[in-house]
Amino acid sequence: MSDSVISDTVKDAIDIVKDHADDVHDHDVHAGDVADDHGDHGGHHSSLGLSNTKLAMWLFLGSECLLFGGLISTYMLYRNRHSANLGPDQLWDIPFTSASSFVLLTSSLTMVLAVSAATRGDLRRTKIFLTVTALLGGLFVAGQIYEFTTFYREGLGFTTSLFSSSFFTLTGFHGVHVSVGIIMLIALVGMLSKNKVSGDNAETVEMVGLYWHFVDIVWIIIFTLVYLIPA
Amino acid sequence: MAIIERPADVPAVVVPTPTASTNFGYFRRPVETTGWKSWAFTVDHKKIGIMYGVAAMFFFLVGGLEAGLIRWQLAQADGTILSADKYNQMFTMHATTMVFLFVMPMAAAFANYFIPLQVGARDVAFPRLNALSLWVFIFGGVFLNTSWFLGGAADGGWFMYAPNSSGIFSPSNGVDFWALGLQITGIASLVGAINLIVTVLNMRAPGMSMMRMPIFTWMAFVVQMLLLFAIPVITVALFLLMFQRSYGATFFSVEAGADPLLWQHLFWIFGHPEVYILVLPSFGIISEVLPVFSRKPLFGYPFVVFSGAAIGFVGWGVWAHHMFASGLGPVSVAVFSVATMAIAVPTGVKIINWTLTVWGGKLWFTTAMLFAIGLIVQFTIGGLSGVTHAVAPSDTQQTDTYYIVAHFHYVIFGGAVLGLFAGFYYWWPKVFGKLLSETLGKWNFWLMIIGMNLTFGPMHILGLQGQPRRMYIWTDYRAGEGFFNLGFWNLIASLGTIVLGVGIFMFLVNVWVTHRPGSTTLAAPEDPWDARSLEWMSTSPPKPHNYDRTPIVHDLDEFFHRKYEDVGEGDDHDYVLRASGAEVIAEEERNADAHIHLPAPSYWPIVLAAALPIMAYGVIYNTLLIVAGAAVAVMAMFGWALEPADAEPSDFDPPPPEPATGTELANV
Amino acid sequence: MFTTGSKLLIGSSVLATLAAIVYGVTQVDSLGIVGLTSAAIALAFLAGVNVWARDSNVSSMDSTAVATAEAADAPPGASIWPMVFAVGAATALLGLVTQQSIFTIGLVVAFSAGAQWMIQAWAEAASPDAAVATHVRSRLANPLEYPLLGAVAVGAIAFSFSRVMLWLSKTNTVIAFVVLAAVVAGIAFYFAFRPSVTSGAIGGALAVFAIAVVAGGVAAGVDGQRDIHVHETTADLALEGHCDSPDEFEPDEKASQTVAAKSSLAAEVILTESGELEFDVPGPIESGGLGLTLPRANPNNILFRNESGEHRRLTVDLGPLSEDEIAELEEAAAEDSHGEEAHVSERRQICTTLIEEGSVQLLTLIIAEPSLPYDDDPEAYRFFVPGTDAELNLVVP
Amino acid sequence: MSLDRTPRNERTSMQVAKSTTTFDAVNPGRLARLGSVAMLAALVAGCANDAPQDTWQPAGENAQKIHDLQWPVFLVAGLVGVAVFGVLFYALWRYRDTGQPIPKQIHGRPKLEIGLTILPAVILIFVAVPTVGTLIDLADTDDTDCIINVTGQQWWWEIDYPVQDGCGGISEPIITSGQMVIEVGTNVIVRGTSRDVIHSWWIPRLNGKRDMVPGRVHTNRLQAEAPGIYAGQCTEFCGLSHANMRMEVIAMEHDDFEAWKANQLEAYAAPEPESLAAEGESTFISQCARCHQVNGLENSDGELIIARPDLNVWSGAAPNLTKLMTRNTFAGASFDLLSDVCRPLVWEAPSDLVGERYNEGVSADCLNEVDLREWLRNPPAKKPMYTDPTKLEATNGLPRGMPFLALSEDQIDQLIAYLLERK
Repeated sequence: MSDSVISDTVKDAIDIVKDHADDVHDHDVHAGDVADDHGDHGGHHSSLGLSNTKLAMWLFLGSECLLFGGLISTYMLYRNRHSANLGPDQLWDIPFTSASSFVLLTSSLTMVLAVSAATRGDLRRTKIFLTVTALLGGLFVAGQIYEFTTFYREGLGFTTSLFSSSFFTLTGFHGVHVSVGIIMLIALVGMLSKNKVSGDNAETVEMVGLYWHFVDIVWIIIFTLVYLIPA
Repeated sequence: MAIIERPADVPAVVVPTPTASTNFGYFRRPVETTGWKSWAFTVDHKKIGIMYGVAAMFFFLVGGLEAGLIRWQLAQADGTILSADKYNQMFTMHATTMVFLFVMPMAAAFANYFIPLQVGARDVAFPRLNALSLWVFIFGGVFLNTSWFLGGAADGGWFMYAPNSSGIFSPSNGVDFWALGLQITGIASLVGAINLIVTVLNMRAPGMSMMRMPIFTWMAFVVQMLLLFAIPVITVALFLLMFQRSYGATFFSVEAGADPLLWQHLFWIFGHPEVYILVLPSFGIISEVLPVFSRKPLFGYPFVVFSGAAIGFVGWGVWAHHMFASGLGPVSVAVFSVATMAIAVPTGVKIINWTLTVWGGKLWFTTAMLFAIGLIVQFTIGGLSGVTHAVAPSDTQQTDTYYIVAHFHYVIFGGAVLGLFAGFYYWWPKVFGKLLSETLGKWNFWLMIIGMNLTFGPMHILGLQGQPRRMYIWTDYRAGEGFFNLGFWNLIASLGTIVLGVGIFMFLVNVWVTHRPGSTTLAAPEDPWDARSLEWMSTSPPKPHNYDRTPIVHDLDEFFHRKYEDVGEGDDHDYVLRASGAEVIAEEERNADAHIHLPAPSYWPIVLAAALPIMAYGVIYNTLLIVAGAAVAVMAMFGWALEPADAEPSDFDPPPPEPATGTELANV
Repeated sequence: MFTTGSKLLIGSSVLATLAAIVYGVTQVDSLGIVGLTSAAIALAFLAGVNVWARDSNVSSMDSTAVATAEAADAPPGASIWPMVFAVGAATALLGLVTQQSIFTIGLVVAFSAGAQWMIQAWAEAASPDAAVATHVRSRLANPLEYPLLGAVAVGAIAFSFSRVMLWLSKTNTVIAFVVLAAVVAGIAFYFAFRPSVTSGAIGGALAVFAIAVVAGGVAAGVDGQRDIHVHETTADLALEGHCDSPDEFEPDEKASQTVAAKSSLAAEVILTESGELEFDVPGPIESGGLGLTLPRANPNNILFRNESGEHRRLTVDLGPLSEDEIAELEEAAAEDSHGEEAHVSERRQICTTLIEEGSVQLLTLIIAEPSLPYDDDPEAYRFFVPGTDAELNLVVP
Repeated sequence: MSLDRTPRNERTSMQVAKSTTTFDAVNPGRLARLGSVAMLAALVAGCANDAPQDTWQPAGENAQKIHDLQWPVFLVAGLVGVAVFGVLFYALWRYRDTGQPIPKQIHGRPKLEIGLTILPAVILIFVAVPTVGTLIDLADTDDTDCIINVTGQQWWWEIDYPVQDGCGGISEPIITSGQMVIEVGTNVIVRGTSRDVIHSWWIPRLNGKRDMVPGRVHTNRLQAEAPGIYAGQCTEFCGLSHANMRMEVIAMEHDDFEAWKANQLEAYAAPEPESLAAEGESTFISQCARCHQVNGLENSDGELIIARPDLNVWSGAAPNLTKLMTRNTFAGASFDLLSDVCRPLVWEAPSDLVGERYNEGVSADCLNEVDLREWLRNPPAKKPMYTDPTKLEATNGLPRGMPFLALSEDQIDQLIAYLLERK
């Protein structure tokens, strides 16, 4: 979105400055300015050539970046504040978390396949790949439940230290995002089967896909910053 | 539904088609065009804008009442009107209400109403999301204010510095209400921001390039961008606070090693852009008003646009100037001090451009124009006092004193509120089809200006003489001697509040006089101000579908160029009236589009919005309520996702004459 | 357009709200508000339902239309929900006398069945045409069914599998996790590229998978989890009286060798190469003399820097514990160690972990009592390094 | 800068003006200052008379630096304001609608606008450079002569002098509250923190404010040119009684300061047996000593009594009352210990007598018994504090502030007699 807007804006700005600098007025309509869908379904045309939903989803994800940015900053500030010696060194099980990260990444791959099947109109594969994406996501959540349980048994509760509060908050937020994504995936499979998606199938799948990829990317950042880089 | 036995002699064919049932109850979509349902479930951006405005106005009066009590308490030394506890709640809620429940939603009201009109769209990009924003804001605001009756409102100041906001130091539920209420209104702002950004980027009429957009739309657009990125930051802070208070987390517990400055950083990273979120819409409004009443285009439109955008960017890099006394270390303070001075430049550009817009014009001093000029003057004072505490060492003497209170009231009341009032008077005929009384309007203006200067002017002196903020009492011992001591100025400030209150009351009187049943005020002409921008090219009030013909835009100030023709030769421009505004509009009506398609109303936005306070009460009182609220929310979301944009024929009662796919308004 | 009944309900609701506000402003306690507000909400809800369900339906006030509507006497369709409702209610009753979780499950089942029943009844009342009724039903029911079924499915699988992993050993967990994921992905690809596999087969495979995972989870849950060891901390060192020992204990083994970037320290305490304890406070306070002054009742952040060649810890001694406190500690320790005799501290000591040369550790002290009463106790109110003679006096005003 | 100056203030300000060489050095254009600045300053700052917390009457090096920086900024801001309003109002008058034709549709003059953008930027550069310089000066901690710790809590300041070679040498920690005593002309570094929420240390005539944040130690430079009592106030909102959290800095000459230090460390003198004060001592032990430390106080068995505020109030501290009557305010410096008659003798003493009169402490004749009695009868009624026992669930039953003790009038008489000897 941004590139075209910026270039569009800058170009216009230059024009305007040029035009108005010597008070010249140009009353001609630039041919390209008038979209040919004039008169049809007012408001449904798109100035950027990008669908409204997609644009909105990108904006939403941009906003989400700041949300996770805030949570990650909080974690980074507090990651060493575990006076009672219950910190990453004692707790992390890197092989396991690597495995679950890998599973989540695989689900991104299946999501890509689902989107591409949906674009081709291949409903059967779309549903299969959406289902497997949801299952892999479910495994990831299972891994997170497992991980949280072991940490808790090892002595790290939500309120134990600043480190634990910020760790559970950050990964918990991410887990909730994954879970919401899974629910969307499963519901989408159901809706596709019953032909109940309001709007374009392919675009709806793509929207859920965008969200899913975003959640995966956030996990990669979390995995790197929280688990891999030593405190 | 009791089953009613049908009389045996009535043949079955009496009911022609089974699908035309009349008994859908909940299952029918609300398609009413009159009555309360046409408002509660509407997705029309204009109705939503009006409801935003009414709700915000209500909260303005609530916040004003709180301010009045504060000043009454401080009128004399050792005031006894409010207890310390109530006073603390009062100033916390005054700020919270004014910022989150008045200025922001009132700006949203203008943005909602005018952005689609100004870019030549039929509605916003996501009409149902728009309804959601409105109801979430209203329910959030009501939720926030129910705390008054449930053990006391928040008492930590609107900045809610940790650790004073944690359960130990603020044990009532007030801060919980505050944190959750702001989460809820934050959702409203975020959803609204996404919606309006998409509208601006994607719904522009043919020919409406970004640099032909009316300036209000531009400023509102910058504001929505700021909201998009500022809201998640405060959301994080509020979540941390909520986990701290409700679930025992230790984010702000110093005993556990927490750093209280974390809250300050998160809060001000949101809080400083928030300042621009408050004032930029008003800058946009007066940038519309000044050219119209000067009969001249806005001077340096691209400069105003880019300075607005620059404020939007630089606004992210100055948050720590709220923390010069917090102990950041001299290097950070120096950096933020200089960045803060830098942001004065684009702000100055705006003031210069407004002055030059007026310069050489043909000035028509309507009430709207007076408010716009009032904004320039009062905001300039606020801006200049702002420069004095961009100087960080000097700020350590001024911060948290009344000098700062004076400064930001000149900026926010003088900047944001006066601009909103300019907007009321300017666009009232557009929205309601009637002109507000100019005589009452001028009373309104002068009383507000005198009132605000009497109220906030003396606060400069109070602050420089060392009176800190947020004190429920002040004492004679530290008020100095002589007649013009701090007591005198405190009293003047309190008396000023009365003048200010009467001024604002004049506005309500004006609205009443104009619209009361049996009012003699006539309908306004279609183009009462000889306006310039696109929104005036629709009827007043606009039709549900805004424009009969999707406008094709050729110019900045499109409407002006449709009315006036350039008869000059070469560089010599000479404009003569070619057609009156009413004629231009009539021309559009004659060439109306054949098929205009509007989305149908929906129950789900208001249902989803209602679920949020239920969950919030659940966080405070009972987890079961969270579950119940979440169930309603999930149901509403999926109901929404499953619902087609258009109503089905069976939703209409009686069904529409033809099996149409939506509301077909042919040749309206 | 409002019927009399709605008007009555709306009026009562408004009245209750006003009463709640008056009560809230005039009275102190909140019980009355809760009651009145609940009443207001309940009345408003009833009014809403009434308005929505009855008044919105213009023709409900037209008695002829109602009487002649075909819906009026359509025979009700077959329904499974009354039975499910009964089962749920019975389960809930059973739960009442046995276990709370069963009660909850029963309640949820009964509630969902009741909701479905109601929706179906409404839908059937709306139109005698089965197709229309289904369509209408789906408008209200689908929004809940899709997400809730999704949530239940993923919740059951995720939770069950996490139990399986808790049952497995640490290494096997990783293997099981990867294998399962690979199997899921592999089968999915097989299905995807074999168009001959029917959707029934896919559904069957999914069902088998779900049942297998849930069954595995139940089995693992019944069998119990692998032993997970609780990590000891420096606080345990202090309680067990190991703070005055230079030996290595569990918390020392994996100690984080870093320290949070504290914005400000009360003091830095340094174990020098020559084996002496020195302190460093900003400003004209020199090490030596009476010792280090720390304010009482504040969290004081002390940074311990080890410049000696050995692994060392810093310990603070704040005087002897009272007999009651020691007894309490012993009791707690006995409980922890299941009867074995446990070593407990007899002095109020706090310490860092053992750190190597060049490392730093943070110690946060909140000192309740002034040092005044312990002036005669040479052991009290001092920093020391176990295993060396290094000592530093601590003054708390 | 004031319209109606009383003699005492004239004296102090004159001394300030004399002693601040930098003030004159950077200000060659005295006329300019006397002209426009005086006008502006009189308007914005001088309208109130001699408020004790006036930020425009610096009385020490640090505040002076700030002042030297801020008045030119105010001047420039004022001039810019005058210029903008001049142009604006001229335009409003000149171009009012007098029936002129539709004006030329001028969209802008880029060169003019670029120029008008650069102009404020240049002005601001001139402001920015000295700002950064002053900032660095004020953060300096190397030239310290004396370290004093302050600790904020709801709603009073504890002030303690750690063991050090500075401050003329301190061998035993001195602990006091509400009033800080410093020596004239020395560079004092306040190292401050907090025991509960964020407070802010601000003595306007000596320096700008600095937040005192729990878990962090922040510094604030103080230096007074002349002896005097400099008032200040907590300026970061800190809860219920934020308005009642005040403090003073008393600057005195070297000899007076030494005398003050010696007095603070004097051994405890038990009241004469069977006097009212002696009864007061046992009342103090039974009622007050749980929280308030009096150094050297012993119980009947001859054991030292150690107050345990950590078991009785949330902040874990209560003011040390060993030398209560050497201070002249109490309860977070909210109330005077000196009666209305005696207060001016100390507060408005000529600068060469400030230290001496302050060190005399509060005598029975000068005691402000009204406020002290009201306080002892019911502290939370006198100053809002969080002590209602039904509302202390969040703090495990510990009050924030001094609770109601239900003292009888007899006990209050005894306590006052006892406390009067604490100096």
